Amino acid sequence: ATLDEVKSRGQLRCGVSDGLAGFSSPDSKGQWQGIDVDFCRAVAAAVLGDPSKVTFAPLTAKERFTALQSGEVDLLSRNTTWTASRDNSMGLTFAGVTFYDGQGMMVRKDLGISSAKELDGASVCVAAGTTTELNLADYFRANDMAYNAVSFDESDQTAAGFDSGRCDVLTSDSSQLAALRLQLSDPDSVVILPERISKEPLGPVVRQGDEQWMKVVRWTLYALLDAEESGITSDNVDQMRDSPKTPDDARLLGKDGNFGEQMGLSNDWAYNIIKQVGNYGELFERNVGADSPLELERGPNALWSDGGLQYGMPVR
Amino acid sequence: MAAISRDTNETLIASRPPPTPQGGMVSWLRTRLFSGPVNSVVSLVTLLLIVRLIWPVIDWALIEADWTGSSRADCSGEGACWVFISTRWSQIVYGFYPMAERWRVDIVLALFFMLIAWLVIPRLPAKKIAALLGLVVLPIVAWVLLLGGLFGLPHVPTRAWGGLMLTLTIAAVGIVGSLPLGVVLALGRRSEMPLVRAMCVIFIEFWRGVPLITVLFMSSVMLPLFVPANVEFDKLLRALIGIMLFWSAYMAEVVRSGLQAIDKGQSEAGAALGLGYWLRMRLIILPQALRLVIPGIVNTFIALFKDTSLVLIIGLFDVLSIIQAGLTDSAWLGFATEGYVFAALVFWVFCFGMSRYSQILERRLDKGYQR
Amino acid sequence: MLRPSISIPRRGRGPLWRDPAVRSLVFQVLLLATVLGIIAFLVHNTMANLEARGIRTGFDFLDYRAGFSISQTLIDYSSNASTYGRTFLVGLFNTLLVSALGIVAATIIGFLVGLARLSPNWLLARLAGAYVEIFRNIPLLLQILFWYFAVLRSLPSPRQSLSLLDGFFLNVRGLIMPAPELQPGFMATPLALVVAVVGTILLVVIARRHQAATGRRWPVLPLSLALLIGLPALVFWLTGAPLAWSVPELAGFNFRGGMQVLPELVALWMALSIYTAAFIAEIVRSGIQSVPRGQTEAARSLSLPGGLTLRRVIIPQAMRVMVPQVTSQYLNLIKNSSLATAIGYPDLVAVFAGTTLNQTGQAIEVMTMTMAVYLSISLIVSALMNLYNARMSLKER
Amino acid sequence: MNDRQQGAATAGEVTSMVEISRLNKWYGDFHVLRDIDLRVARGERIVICGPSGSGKSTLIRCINHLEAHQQGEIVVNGIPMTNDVKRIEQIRRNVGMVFQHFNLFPHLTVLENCCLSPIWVQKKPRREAEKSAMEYLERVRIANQAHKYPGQLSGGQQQRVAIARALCMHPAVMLFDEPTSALDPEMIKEVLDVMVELANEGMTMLCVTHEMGFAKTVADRVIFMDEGQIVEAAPPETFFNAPRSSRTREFLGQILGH
Amino acid sequence: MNDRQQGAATAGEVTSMVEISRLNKWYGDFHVLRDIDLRVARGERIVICGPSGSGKSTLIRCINHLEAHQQGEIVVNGIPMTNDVKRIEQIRRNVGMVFQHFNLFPHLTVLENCCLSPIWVQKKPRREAEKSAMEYLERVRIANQAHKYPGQLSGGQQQRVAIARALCMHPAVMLFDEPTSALDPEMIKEVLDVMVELANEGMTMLCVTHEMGFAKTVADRVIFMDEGQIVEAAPPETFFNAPRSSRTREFLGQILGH
Ligand SMILES: Nc1ncnc2c1ncn2[C@@H]1O[C@H](COP(=O)(O)OP(=O)(O)OP(=O)(O)O)[C@@H](O)[C@H]1O
Ligand SMILES: Nc1ncnc2c1ncn2[C@@H]1O[C@H](COP(=O)(O)OP(=O)(O)OP(=O)(O)O)[C@@H](O)[C@H]1O
Ligand SMILES: [Mg+2]
Ligand SMILES: [Mg+2]
Repeated sequence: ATLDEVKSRGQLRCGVSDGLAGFSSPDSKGQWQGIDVDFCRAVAAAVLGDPSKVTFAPLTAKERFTALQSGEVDLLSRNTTWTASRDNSMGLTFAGVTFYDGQGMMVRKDLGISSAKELDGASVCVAAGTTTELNLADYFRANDMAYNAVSFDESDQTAAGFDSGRCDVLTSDSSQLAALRLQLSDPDSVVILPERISKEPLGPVVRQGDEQWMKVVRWTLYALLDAEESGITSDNVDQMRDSPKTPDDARLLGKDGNFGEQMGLSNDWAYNIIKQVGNYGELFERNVGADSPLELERGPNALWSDGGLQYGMPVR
Repeated sequence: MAAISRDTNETLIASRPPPTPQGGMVSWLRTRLFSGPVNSVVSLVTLLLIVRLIWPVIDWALIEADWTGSSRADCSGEGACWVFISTRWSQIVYGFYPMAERWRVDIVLALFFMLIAWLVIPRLPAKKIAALLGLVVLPIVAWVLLLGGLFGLPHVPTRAWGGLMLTLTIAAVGIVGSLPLGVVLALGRRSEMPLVRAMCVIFIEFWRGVPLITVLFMSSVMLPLFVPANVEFDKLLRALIGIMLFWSAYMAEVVRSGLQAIDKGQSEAGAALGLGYWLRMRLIILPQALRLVIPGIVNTFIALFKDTSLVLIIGLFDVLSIIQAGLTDSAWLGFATEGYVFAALVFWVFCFGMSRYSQILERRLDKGYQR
Repeated sequence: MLRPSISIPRRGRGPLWRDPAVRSLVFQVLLLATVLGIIAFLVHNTMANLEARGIRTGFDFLDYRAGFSISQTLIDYSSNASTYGRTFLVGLFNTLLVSALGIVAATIIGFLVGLARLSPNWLLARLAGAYVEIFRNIPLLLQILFWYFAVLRSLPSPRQSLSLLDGFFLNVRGLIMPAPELQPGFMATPLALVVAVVGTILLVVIARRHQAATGRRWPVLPLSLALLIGLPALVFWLTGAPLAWSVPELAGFNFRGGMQVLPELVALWMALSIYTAAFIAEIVRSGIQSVPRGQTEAARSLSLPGGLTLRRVIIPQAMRVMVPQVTSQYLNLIKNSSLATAIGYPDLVAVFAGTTLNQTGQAIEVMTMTMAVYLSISLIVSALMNLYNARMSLKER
Repeated sequence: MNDRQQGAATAGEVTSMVEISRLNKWYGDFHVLRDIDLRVARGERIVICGPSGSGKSTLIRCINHLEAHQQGEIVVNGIPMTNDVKRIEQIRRNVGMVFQHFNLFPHLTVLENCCLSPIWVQKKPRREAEKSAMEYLERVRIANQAHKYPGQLSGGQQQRVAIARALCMHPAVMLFDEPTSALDPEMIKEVLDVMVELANEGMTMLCVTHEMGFAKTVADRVIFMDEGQIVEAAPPETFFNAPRSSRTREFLGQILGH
Repeated sequence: MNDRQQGAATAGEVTSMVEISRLNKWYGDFHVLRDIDLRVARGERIVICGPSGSGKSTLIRCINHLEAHQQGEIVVNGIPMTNDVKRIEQIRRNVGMVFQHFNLFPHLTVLENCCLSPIWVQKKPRREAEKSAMEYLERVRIANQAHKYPGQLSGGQQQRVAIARALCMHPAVMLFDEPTSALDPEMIKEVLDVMVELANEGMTMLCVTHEMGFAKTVADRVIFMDEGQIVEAAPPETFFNAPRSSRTREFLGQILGH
């Protein structure tokens, strides 16, 4: 099973994007950064107790499913949209949603456009092999508009194409748009149109048929969310473990029960995650939120208790 | 019958020096450039073309260019901004190799270039030893040093490799691996055993028929489907094997053309001296055949070297991919031309060097055993 | 005496394993077994792995709706009605289009540069030499990217399009030009072309007869060109130019109507042809140089002038050397067109082995089909080449 | 026969077909031909011999300007050689050449080889050119092979085709550069026979060869060259029986020796 | 001299060096050698002649298994030829062969050419092999060229190297396949001289050649082949002066003719 393989290997192999600011990109020292990357680290921390024991495999959109199917990676954490066909017919299983997103469109300000409905006849830069590409077709057809798709292999290239004037519109998940905008030569000359033309729940993917591993990944996500809900952060986690405020915290941090062992992990699995990677809020703020160049709002990614959609299942 | 001025001429007419040809610049220009109306027009048009094409490039790349600085602000924008390259220099050479361990790369690169120099400079003796060092000792040293994990050296996984060192590694391994494999395939294709021949033909035609990027794609993301679960290969190793198999097919065809050019008499003479098949191949046929096809072999090397840039497609960070990654750095947007020109220059220097060396080598070997 | 059916009835055979025939048989059987074993091993693993990982197999997906759009389609294709199988064809045609264009351009450039390298003009020869050395030694991928950015960067936005001729516009979206729309009565023109072709053939035959009888030659080339171009043009004009043009005009973002040549196509085309031309130039040069000096000398001693020597003696012989090598460059060009994926030109690899693969996740099937396409092209061309070689090879005793 | 007339017309009443005076030639610094003086009368048959490297080939290649000389004069059939391309072509039309390695055009049939120059240079109608070519092929006894390719013929046959090809230009003088030395012994005879016939018909010939039998039979004069100069020139009887120069004697000793 | 002894050991007391009986060979359906019977005694010198394509080369190439035959027996120095690889190699070590086109290895120096077989086949130490090779080169009067490459030598010199190379294996019998026919006339003599010397020293030789002077001087027997069979075999005096077969007479007429 995957969990045993990862343990015996001592390394988690994680498929990530080959360059998308805020989600996964190598910094100038070659360290991978981003929320997707940090999720991989969280899984490594849970399974191996050490978030650095991850081998990142940069994958293009086209390569990602093949790489996961073939076993080239153990986990795909690459802003991948959860759809029925992917979940049901490709031999894959989505373990949860790390980021609720929606597809948006970006245009140059000087076009004077305020709505996506005005885009009839436009050329659109889009990354090949994505749900984005499919949504785009649906949206323009639904609104009876014509368009011209220019499909690039990677999101970098869509930005470069847009920047050079090859297209009028750059479309992608709106979080990505925020990231790609930073790659433009003049980020202030563009606007992101208000419409969200699709639902884009992004989440980690594992191979179908390995319940145990899927649960490890899923509960890693819940641990991140639960920690934020209980106010446990990487700074106060030691303290919280020594003197848990609530029985919930005690169970999460392994002071009570053997919830880690039930999964095939050690009981301090969640402690390791929070201590070494942080909780969901920390991940978000650090990579895409206020502390990052992307400056995204929490929006639907706020906890349910704050009016958002993120909801961690209880450890009990 | 016509009178003959001299019937016999016992005295030797002394050899005289030739009448001095009218030399100088003018005559050179006249014969080489302006030897007729058509030629003159051609010369002028060519000259114009050169000025129109080359001058702006020189202007951009050298005269108006910015060389020093540390950030985008140091670029004047009038010409090329090489600052982009210089700030990323160490990444371009070492990739993500850990800072503290880069001396290991330095040693390997130094050894590599020293051996190349030894092989290339004609005056230096004992080329055979150099070749032996290059083919046997250097790979082992490089492997131990770069990968580490032995003799107390920390292990540096291949995914941290990158930049020029990765490009050179892939090229060197590809070259060293594909040649012997190609030779075996070529011999197989000329074998008298029909099954052996058929298999070699199928192998060669298959690899020559498909694009390298599909091969790389298969080896990088699909390989685990073909091997038993749990078997693991390093990603770099897989790319290397793919490249080696792919190019060995091309190499085989080159070698085969050399084998075909060797007279059957050579093999017969060997047989008549009592040499068996393998000795005949090793001592007589292959040395001649390989020498004959040096240009073809080097061309294949060059093609292989150029195609190392394709590993970009499978997510290994060679020189080109490192530079491309740098292009997405939001502090350095808009320097694609500089990046690509520089990458082109790196590849060009190596490839051109190889092709020139092969020409020199060919001439030198020719001189060796012809009168 | 007839050849004996069973040969080698010789006394005192050595041990079996020292008989070369036996050895070779054993070796071949072992080799075959090994290869078959490896193949069986791989197939078995693949089946087992596919099974274990619950990956769907089979070619059903080809009938499913694709749902994504493609920027250049030579055959009917729409994102909401066409199937994945159709994307395969669209990609294939796009690959063939850029390959065909590239082959034509590379051949022309290559021949010109190759001849220029042999020119007595020092400057021209050097320039051609520099061309070869530069473009041959830089990775094609880089050249594609370079041209793409150079093209994109140097072209204006649609609003500021360069208007070349009437109805021709050049901008960063590509070259936009009028598309012909046929009107009734147009068919007379192609008909006239057919007539002109037949006429040209006749002309050549008659000219040859004329030469045989009188020794005088007609200027066949200019005459036939005049016929081939003039007659259709005349008919076209006489029938009242029955051709309307869908003229592109700026509407909203882009031009409407007309045809469009994508900048991706142009960049890929330029890169492929410039790169391959450098190799062809070398082949042309060495082909011409491979004709022995004695041939030129013999032609001279028959007092054939230089041009005739080249046309009648040198080039026909050089062709035999060149054609196989040039063909393999063509094959390389076709395979290299797969690098289109780097700049978003929708070729087979980008569309089918890219997007379709990703949407369906059926890697084995998709990659097999893709590789099979390239392999068949290569095998077909090789077969044609062998045919050519067999026909053209010098007749020997 | 127009070019013969043409040649003659330019030349007036010439008796010497080839006139070489004080010819000097260098390859780089190497002095290959030294003060060569040679006059070949119409209908004269000359055999040139000498050790390897003595400049025999170079000499006859100068006569139809396959090599350019630096000093001295060459007049062929009354046409003086200059650097003018037209003039050179005119001279070449008067001179037929047969090479050691035949140099037939392998991509053309035997007949096409022979008709190439008549059709394209002399602008003859193809039919007429072919007819005349067939006559010459007949003469070298190879007419039945006219539609084969050179590669399908034996060496001796190829050389005979080469002779026919040269004859098809109706040259005023024929040059032979060791025409039999690339042939197997059995084929030498068939080529020599053709050459003897040609000589007997009165063709002016310059022939570099070591076939001393041939020299004895047909040559009017045998010329011995060494180190780029003409050492001895004499009728065959004198040349073989009473060579005056010691170098000639030495050479003859070697050639006829074994 | 270990392999000579080895050969002799297997053979006991042999007097005939090569024994061929009822040898038949086909190329495809073409019957090249027909019922050849030939016995060559130790020290005997045989010259084989005959028209082109009569199977002379094929016959001597069968003797060291460069061609496989289909019927009949060949025994060389007491070793019967079978399909056994070891046996074939053993025979080849007893047989030296000199080819028409020398077939020297152009990438090796003269000395290396000669030492190849002693070092790699007979496993002699290099120094000893070189010493012995130098002796043979001395014998063919070419020792001073030992460190040149074959390409730097003239044809005659190359052929002498080829002879030395064959001698370096200390063969019991030497085969020559038209050793002088690819040479310029001036060089033939130097090669023939070496061969005559060799013959006088008592080497067993089979020589395909058309040099009738050589045949007269050294041959013990001259064999005339035609259409794959031995038509006549006789001592040279009888052969040249009183050939019995009409085919022989015809052939001799041609060869000695021009
Ligand atoms: N193109 C050339 N460049 C320099 N030297 C040359 C050239 N051609 C011939 N030579 C030299 O000129 C000399 C005379 O050559 P030539 O071919 O005329 O001799 P030859 O008498 O015909 O000899 P052979 O009997 O070998 O044909 C030789 O020493 C030769 O090496
Ligand atoms: N490999 C082969 N395949 C088919 N036929 C062959 C082959 N080798 C030789 N022959 C034919 O066998 C016949 C005898 O050839 P062989 O070379 O023995 O003749 P030869 O007497 O040596 O002639 P030459 O004097 O021309 O060397 C010839 O007709 C030849 O065409
Ligand atoms: Mg000569
Ligand atoms: Mg023979």
